[in-house]
Amino acid sequence: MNENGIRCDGRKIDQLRNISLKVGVLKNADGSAYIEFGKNKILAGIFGPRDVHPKHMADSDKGILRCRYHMSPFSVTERKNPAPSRREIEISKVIKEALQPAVILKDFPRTVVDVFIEVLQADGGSRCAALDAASIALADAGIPMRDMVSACAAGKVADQIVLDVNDEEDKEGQADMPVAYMPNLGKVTLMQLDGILTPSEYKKCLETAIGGCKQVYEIQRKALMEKYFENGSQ
Amino acid sequence: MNENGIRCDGRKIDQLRNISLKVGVLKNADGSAYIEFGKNKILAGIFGPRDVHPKHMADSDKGILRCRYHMSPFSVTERKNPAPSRREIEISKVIKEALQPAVILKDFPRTVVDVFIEVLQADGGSRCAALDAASIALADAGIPMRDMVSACAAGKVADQIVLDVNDEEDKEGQADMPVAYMPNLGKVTLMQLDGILTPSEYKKCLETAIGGCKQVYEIQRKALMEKYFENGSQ
Amino acid sequence: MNENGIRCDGRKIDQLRNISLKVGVLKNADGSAYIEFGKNKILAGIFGPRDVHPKHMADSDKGILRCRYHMSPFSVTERKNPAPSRREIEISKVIKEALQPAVILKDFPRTVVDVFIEVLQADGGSRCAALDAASIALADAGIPMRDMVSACAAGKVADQIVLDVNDEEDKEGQADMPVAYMPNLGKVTLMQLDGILTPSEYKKCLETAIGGCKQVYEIQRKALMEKYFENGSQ
Amino acid sequence: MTSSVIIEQLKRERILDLLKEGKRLDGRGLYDQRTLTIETGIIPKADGSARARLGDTEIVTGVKIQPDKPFPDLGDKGILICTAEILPLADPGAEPGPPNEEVIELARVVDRGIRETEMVDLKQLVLKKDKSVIGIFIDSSVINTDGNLFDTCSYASVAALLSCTVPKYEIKEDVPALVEGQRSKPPIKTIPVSVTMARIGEHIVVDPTADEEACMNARITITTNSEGNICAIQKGGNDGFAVEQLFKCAEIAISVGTKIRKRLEQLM
Amino acid sequence: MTSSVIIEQLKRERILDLLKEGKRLDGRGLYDQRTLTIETGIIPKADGSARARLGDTEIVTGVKIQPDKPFPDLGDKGILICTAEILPLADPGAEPGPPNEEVIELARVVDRGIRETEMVDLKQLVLKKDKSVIGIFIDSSVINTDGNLFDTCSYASVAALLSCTVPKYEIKEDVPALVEGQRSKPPIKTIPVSVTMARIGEHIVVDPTADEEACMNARITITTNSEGNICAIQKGGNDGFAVEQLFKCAEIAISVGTKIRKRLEQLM
Amino acid sequence: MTSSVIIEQLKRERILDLLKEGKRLDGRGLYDQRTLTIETGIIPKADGSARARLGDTEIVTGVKIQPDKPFPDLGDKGILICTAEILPLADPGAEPGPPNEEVIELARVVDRGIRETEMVDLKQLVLKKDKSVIGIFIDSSVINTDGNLFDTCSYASVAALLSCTVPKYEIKEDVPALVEGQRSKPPIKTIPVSVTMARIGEHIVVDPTADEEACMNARITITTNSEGNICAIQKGGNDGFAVEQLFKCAEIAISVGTKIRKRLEQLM
Repeated sequence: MNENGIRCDGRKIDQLRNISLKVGVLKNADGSAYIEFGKNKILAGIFGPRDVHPKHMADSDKGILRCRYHMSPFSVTERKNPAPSRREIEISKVIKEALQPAVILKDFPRTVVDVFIEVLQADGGSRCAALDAASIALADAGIPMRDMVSACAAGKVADQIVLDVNDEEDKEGQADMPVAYMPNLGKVTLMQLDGILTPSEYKKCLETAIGGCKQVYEIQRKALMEKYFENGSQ
Repeated sequence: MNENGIRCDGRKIDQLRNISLKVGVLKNADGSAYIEFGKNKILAGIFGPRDVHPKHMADSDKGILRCRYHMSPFSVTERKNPAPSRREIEISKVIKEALQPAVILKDFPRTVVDVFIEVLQADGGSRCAALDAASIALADAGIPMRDMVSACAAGKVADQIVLDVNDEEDKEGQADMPVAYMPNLGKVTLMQLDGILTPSEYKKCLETAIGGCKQVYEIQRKALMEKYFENGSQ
Repeated sequence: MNENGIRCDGRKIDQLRNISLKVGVLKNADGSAYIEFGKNKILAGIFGPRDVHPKHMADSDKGILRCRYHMSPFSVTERKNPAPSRREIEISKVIKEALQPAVILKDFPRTVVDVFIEVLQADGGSRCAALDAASIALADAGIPMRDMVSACAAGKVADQIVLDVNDEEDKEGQADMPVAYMPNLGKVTLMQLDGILTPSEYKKCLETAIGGCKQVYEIQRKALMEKYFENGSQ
Repeated sequence: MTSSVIIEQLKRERILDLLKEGKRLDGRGLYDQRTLTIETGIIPKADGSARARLGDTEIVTGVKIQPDKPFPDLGDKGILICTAEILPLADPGAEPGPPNEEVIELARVVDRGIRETEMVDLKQLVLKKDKSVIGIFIDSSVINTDGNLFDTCSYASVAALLSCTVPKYEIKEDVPALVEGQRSKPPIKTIPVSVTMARIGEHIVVDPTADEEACMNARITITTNSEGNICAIQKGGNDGFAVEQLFKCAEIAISVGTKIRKRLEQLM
Repeated sequence: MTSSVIIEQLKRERILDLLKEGKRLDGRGLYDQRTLTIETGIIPKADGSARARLGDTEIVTGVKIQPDKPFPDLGDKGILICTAEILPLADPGAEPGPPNEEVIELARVVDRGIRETEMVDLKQLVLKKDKSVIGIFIDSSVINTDGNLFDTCSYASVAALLSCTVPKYEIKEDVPALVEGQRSKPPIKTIPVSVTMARIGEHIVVDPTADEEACMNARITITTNSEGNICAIQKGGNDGFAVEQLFKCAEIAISVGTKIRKRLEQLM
Repeated sequence: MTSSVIIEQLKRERILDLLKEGKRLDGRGLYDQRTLTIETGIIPKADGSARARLGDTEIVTGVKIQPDKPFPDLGDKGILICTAEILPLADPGAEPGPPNEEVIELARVVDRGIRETEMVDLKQLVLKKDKSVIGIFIDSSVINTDGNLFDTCSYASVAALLSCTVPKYEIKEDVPALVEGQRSKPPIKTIPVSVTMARIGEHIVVDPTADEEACMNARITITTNSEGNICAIQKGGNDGFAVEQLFKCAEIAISVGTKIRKRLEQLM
């Protein structure tokens, strides 16, 4: 970061990377979205509510949510083995738990809603970008929702709290805190931290991330509007 | 190949390797056969029609066919890992599809016919030899059939189209085309090609392979006759 | 072994290592025991009779017994891969078969009794020590039993038949024979041998091992008494 | 469920009825492919990449190039490996997990098309004989399925390969070391083109859709090289072909292949 | 089955009723942990070991130290790997087999707590740069479950690490060789302490039991280092937290962590 | 289904009734084996091979010999590994896939019989201490099952090993290189013979068939070496043996083993 607070990719400390978000990009999925978030390129596809296989996983009281976060072998610098890594399994779990508070599945007992995420190219903050796409893909699939889930990371780079850490910053960064947020309900549904923050930095970092989530939310809304109102049926 | 068209193992260009075929060699299987085709030594055993496990694979309209082509660890020069390779899984699939048109399973809903093939020693053309054994093992098991399936490869070696490429020829060979054929119905049920052929060579190669299949068919018939008529019940 | 028949750890040839055995050590399990047998430190936990999953394993005539013998990664000198090895799978099987004659499961059709054994630290004779703990854990779980199963190894070290071979002796030892015994019914329910014994050594070794089993049986009885009578309900 | 079975049945009858008149459900002629679009360079972090769309079938392929050990007995050749995955978001029937037999067949047929035509001169990819070679990994992710994965995957893979650049490695102290900033084109010798045909009744149709595959009798994929020779074949499906049909399929594969090859040549 | 469901339901209502009065089922205050006992050296064959009990949750951790190859691009650092297994004897619902997503999360959160605080100076564990380093394997076996596996596993792992000794290795003929009888303390820089809290209704409780976890809305684990800074966080559970709750949780984690750290410091 | 259960039940009663008269269903005496046939050299591509038939149980074993790295701490010994697979064509109950506990036990018992008798002098199979040794892989494929897989598999494995020849390797530039045309006999020190007995009621029978195994109480496999000593034992089955029965079994194993050993010696 230079003396004017300009970061290695030219952004200000509270500036998001470029985000491009498109809804309804997959023909076969019940809902889908494609996001480019910095250099992240991520697809999300939704199937469901549909029958659960294997059946013993079904819940007779409500629908269940499943999530797979997966990286294509060519998505990172060194070719990635296609089998799911422990990191991918953990991220699948925290993404599922971040989306769960937003979806309303009580009217769909014995069914599953499957969230499939494919990272075609990975950059810093891929789990947040994946969540942003998955959340509007769920809306695109017509799944009843309490709120959108908007996600963005903040972190500490060169002793400053900055919004939306990219890959290059992350390597030499001091902390990275991915956050997912339901903007209308005001709830944090994903939070992780790697790195070292003082208590006051922790507060600032969380507030910065939530500020980013609110910006992302506007982009998500716009993408949905584009599909459903400007090019769409109404 | 020398100037008289004699190949490295002494055969003429349209000559099959030695084939020895025996029906009903396994006590526990419902049908079985053992083939020696050149240096190939292959067992085929049939179970079924029998209940399908897991049950969700069953078809309520007709019986299904399954096939496993497997090589013993000692069957090839370098010891083979006993777990099925991608090559074995692909060959299992094309063999199943080559046998499928010949079997009549509509009267056996919810059942499976299992074709298990074990390559004890592998030489060139092992998938064809396996098919030849599997086909008469199906007949031995009393599975209703429209036709026999007879298989044989042709290929291009030293710029000539030759029948039934062996391992040694395959290594320096220019093309190998395994073919399976239903001799009475006149249908090709398996065809693959590795290597380069001009359009006219392609035609000649296919015709040569079918010629070989017809020779194999006579051997299959004889083997069945031997079991069921000469040593048999009539 | 020195000239007075004293072994490397100070024991006489017919002397067991120190054994400490405690019943009912796990809160969640239906029955449990912890054994220290020489340097072996082993936990056994029982669940059941309970429903069988997967269901197709259930027996409609009687309850079934399952057993898992597993070693923690830190239990041996070189870190052990946590996935079950072929050795662990075999030991699980022989332990199950050693316990089976002692348990009476005919009144619990369609259920399973699960025996889970964890070796926290391994020394010579870990399968015998595991059996000793598993057997009283079954009793602790209230599973109806015909007899206790008591286990102990004997072996040949420095040309002598000795009781209860430890790890150090095993390395240079000439034979190791683990034995499990039902002391009241007088039946050997586990016997294995690695190493070379003359026919007369074989007899002596088996008798020595059974003598050890009888000593172990007294320790097992005492441990049960301690839990159920001295500290217990009566 | 029942109503969807009935719809499937009606669709199948409609496809067969139309074929009798030489027509297809989507208006194509029997030997016409669907619209093909190919974009390259879509994954900048990969050494080469492409997205191919054939109708609604869509596949993204990335090429990764890195030093590797040669296969035993093939110490004078680089490594080339094709894999494929049908992403679970591509198809309601796809399941996450290890590849099933259909996906393995897909990857292996695409692999053979590239390998048997000798598209890449693997002998130019040796760093140190028997010890160290360049490995080319061609990984395909199926994004949406609507039939004919074979050709779509083949075109995406070939396009990714044609558009890739190869980083330079040198052996230093017995270990391959990257030479920064010296990338080159891969050693391409020919362009393989895969053409897949279905037999439905006695009709041969090129580039079957998922609906057509659901009612086809058998399938054949024929790959040709730049000289118009035939280099790889895979028959599939639960029925067979008459010999004359196989002769005809080869002609079609050569003729359709020539058109596609012109498209691919522009990517070099 | 039905009766156990009813009991569960009643227990949940009772937990919520008590929380309204600031009480918990086992008599603890909201921010109190259960009794913690830690024993070290319990597995003499391991290079370090500990058993931690937090209420009825009990975990045994063993540390194994042996030479290994460094990770690519991390040739100047030793290796540190945490694993966990919920033994099937620990819990009627645990199943033998490969770790499920919950166990993977457990191991990774414990791992990050140790890694992100830089508890162990991995740079001091290099035998030969890029070739050979010391690997520290921290394997945890859950013996009995009653909620809050995260903290119990973290304390057992940290205690095992603090009490371990590192064998000495030297490079001889390019291969690491053990130097007998020269063990040293590991290079410890700070002591991470994990504190897990559950949100039940709008109440935050520290160190939830299994009964409390069954009715919690969300969970958060915050790890602090010896300087009182925050080094690792993991939110879990199927609902969220208000921002103010997250601020409060950090304060609690620092304050509870200080007490635990004093216990752990005595093990060095 | 029901009728087959009834037949099984009747067969079991018949077996027990006959045993009371000292007879067996197939006419054998209690301590008689079924007819044993052994052919060697049946897989020319393997370094050694054999087919053993004991009644209707039939197993093919192939031996592959190739250079390998030694096991850690066993750098002065070659490698010897036995595996087994019950081919799915051998038995209607066999399933393709990774070996289950019965197959693992089978392979390990055969392995121990060969290893514990020290049949092969593994110290003669070292190419370069701690670096490179000869590995002997003894892989058995069960072709048809009718009880007593242990002995059949042991005889096939021992016969394949006795009839194998070992290719010569020399270390060249730190790597083992094949020396063409210089094969030798393996370093055989003794011939292990496995004898399996079943306890049915209070009767001991040698070489049980599948029908006998279905109604046996317990099983024991005793392997002896050329000196008539006992080298490996494995008890199996869901009941136990009286001590006197185990003494008797050892006598039988030695006496039956002597006869079989003469057959095997002719293969050297």
